[in-house]
Amino acid sequence: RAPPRHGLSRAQAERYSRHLLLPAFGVAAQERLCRGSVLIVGCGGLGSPAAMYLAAAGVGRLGLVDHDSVDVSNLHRQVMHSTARVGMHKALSGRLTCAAINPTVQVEAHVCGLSPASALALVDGYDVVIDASDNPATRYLVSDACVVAGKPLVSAAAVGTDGQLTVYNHGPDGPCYRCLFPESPSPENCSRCGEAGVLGVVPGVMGCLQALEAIKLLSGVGEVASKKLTLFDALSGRFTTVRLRGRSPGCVACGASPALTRASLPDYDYVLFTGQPPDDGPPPDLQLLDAAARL
Amino acid sequence: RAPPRHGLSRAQAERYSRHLLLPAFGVAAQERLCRGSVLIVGCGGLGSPAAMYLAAAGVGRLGLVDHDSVDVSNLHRQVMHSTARVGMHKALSGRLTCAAINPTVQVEAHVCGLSPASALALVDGYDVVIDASDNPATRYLVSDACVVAGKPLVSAAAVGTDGQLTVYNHGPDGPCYRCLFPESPSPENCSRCGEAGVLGVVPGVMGCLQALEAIKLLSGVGEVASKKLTLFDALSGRFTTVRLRGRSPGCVACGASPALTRASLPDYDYVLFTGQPPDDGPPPDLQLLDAAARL
Amino acid sequence: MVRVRLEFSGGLELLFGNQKECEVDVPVASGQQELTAGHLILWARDNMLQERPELFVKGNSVRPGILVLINECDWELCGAGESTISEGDHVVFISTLHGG
Amino acid sequence: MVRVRLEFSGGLELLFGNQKECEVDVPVASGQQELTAGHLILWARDNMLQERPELFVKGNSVRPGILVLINECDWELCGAGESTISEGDHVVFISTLHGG
Ligand SMILES: [Zn+2]
Ligand SMILES: [Zn+2]
Repeated sequence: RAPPRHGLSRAQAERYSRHLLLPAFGVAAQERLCRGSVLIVGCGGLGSPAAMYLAAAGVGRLGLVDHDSVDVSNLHRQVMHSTARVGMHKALSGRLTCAAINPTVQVEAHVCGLSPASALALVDGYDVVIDASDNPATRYLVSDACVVAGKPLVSAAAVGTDGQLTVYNHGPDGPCYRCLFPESPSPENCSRCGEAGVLGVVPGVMGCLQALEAIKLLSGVGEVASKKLTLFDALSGRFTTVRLRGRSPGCVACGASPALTRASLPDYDYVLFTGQPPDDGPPPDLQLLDAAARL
Repeated sequence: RAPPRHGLSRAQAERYSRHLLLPAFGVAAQERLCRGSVLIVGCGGLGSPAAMYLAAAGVGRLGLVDHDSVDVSNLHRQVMHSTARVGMHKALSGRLTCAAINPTVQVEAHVCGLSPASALALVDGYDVVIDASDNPATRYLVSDACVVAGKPLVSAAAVGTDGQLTVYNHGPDGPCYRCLFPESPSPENCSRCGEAGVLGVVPGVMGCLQALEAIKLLSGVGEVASKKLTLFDALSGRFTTVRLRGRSPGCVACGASPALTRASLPDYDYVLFTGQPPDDGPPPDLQLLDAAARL
Repeated sequence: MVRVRLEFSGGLELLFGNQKECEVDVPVASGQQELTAGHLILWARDNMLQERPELFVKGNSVRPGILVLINECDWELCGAGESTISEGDHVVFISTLHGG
Repeated sequence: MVRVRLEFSGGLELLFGNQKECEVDVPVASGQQELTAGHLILWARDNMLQERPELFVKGNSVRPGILVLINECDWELCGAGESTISEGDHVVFISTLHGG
């Protein structure tokens, strides 16, 4: 047999054979995946499927960011963790799961979370960023860092029975998070899982869709969801896609004369800006017994 | 503290707290999940996320059906298996993963697959059935068994970059698989992953949506996708929902005078009817090297 | 009167009696020829909102974090508060989500 | 002539030159007042299909395993092959998938 005319090893050709057979994908797209890297900010409900499917798909290098450890109340939706790993750091648990699925992929655990001081160095090191975080302070920080570093950002969120997905900072006029939300919502306007609850499989769907967008960005195959917001209403099973504004010339992050720069970002006070700490809301025990009694 | 006024243990209330907080869900729905059971036919690309999310959500009893063992070419999409489990039976590997996520759920592995002789006994033992199989013979068999046993069937498929989802045999006039497809497609009309390839995250999305429909059926919350077909085009990121016909009075399975009954089903020849064995098409090696060279 | 199909999502429906969708007839503001999105917001606040108006409106527009979609389009693409709302239009108010 | 938006999916697009969507002008069959879905199928076979017609048509209808959707609706709900196709209608031919 003649040696293969491509950069995949025989083991890779076997592992990714179902991608190679795809007329729309093929060897060239798989090679781009294998050479690519993705930073996943948040190893929770969204980050679990996103990381697992990107590891399985053969993305060359994955970075998993979280500062938290596995809690039993995470396990109804965060399927890359297990009951035996309660108390383990989420980024480390995620690394174990991804490496078990695909040991040929390099998985880096970043256990200190994302801070204004560390964000740029982290984001600089990857081709694509996935926002799988759970609070507004982190969402503004990830977006700003992606704008400064020039990386596309696959953003999703899931609360209750609703999901949302879009790609920021992509293409000549794709908006960033601040173009859409120049002013931070007040804390009372923020729906978070720790307060409002979440149907576990909803972040499952949205995290898979994030993995898909990252695969499109790395492989160059398919239409990237830039300037489009996909809404998912799990109770009705309905997906809606709406058209979003383009980049805003006055945006403080991605506009013509940005206030947020490589120099200023590390000192930006995201807690002050959002009025909320970078976590998932009040501890659940406050409301849990009440809720459990509501039969 | 007063004892809780519900049937969940303190450990369950903690594990499922984010479901209990959900106004649309709450304790009663969670109790129904915990008392319910789901049979998942196929532990591959669809069955992986379906099983993991249903285990995580606390479905009381899960049955995992497969006759096959883990192959390295499965791992790009079948995320409940791992590289170390290549060669292990898929239903057993799936049971390990589901039990690790949620040891309070009972997981039963059925390692002989689904045959006409065994299908009814299996389907009788569960409340909801998920078709996560990969071939027409099994799809007709699962549907017929669900009609005879009176169980709703959450059906999905994924090939290439396309996905499809619907719920069969539900409600007063929901159609069965044969109502839609009374005549079997010829083998040349069947798109299967082993031949056409599949982008790994596409069954990820569809399997999550199957878990969601099973959760709706068990919990009584939300609108079940009966008489509706959801189409997913991964390359454009577009979901479309179309309206399907109701039950057909002349259907040989669910019609007014069915030919398929509890007595006749075990002897029905599904291989003859579909012209294809219950597997996923020709061995990939025939085409793989060609495909891999197509750069 | 302009008949509008309204939808609330992302948690906003909780402020509107847990109603996700409805059809309403909205009067044109006095002295105006057409219904604007800005007027629709104030009308919904005064006639439909069941609790905590401060979570829906700020000044004459929606609160930060709320997107307004007119016929599946970001209202910034058609004039924001000045957008004309016509008979049969579909207007969605959606709260951005932060959880994961 | 009736202008129809055609779509092929589930692998059927491979028979039509890997084209997923197109707009076509379809003549009404001679002696007929209106375009029917059945006639549209034969017209697509004769004018658009690039290979293996036996995978698209059987007799005067589509092959088993292919669903026909007219304006997001199963054609069985509006008359199957006898359904009238009007100017601007959206017709989808979709092959059912079996993989997982
Ligand atoms: Zn911007
Ligand atoms: Zn039937």
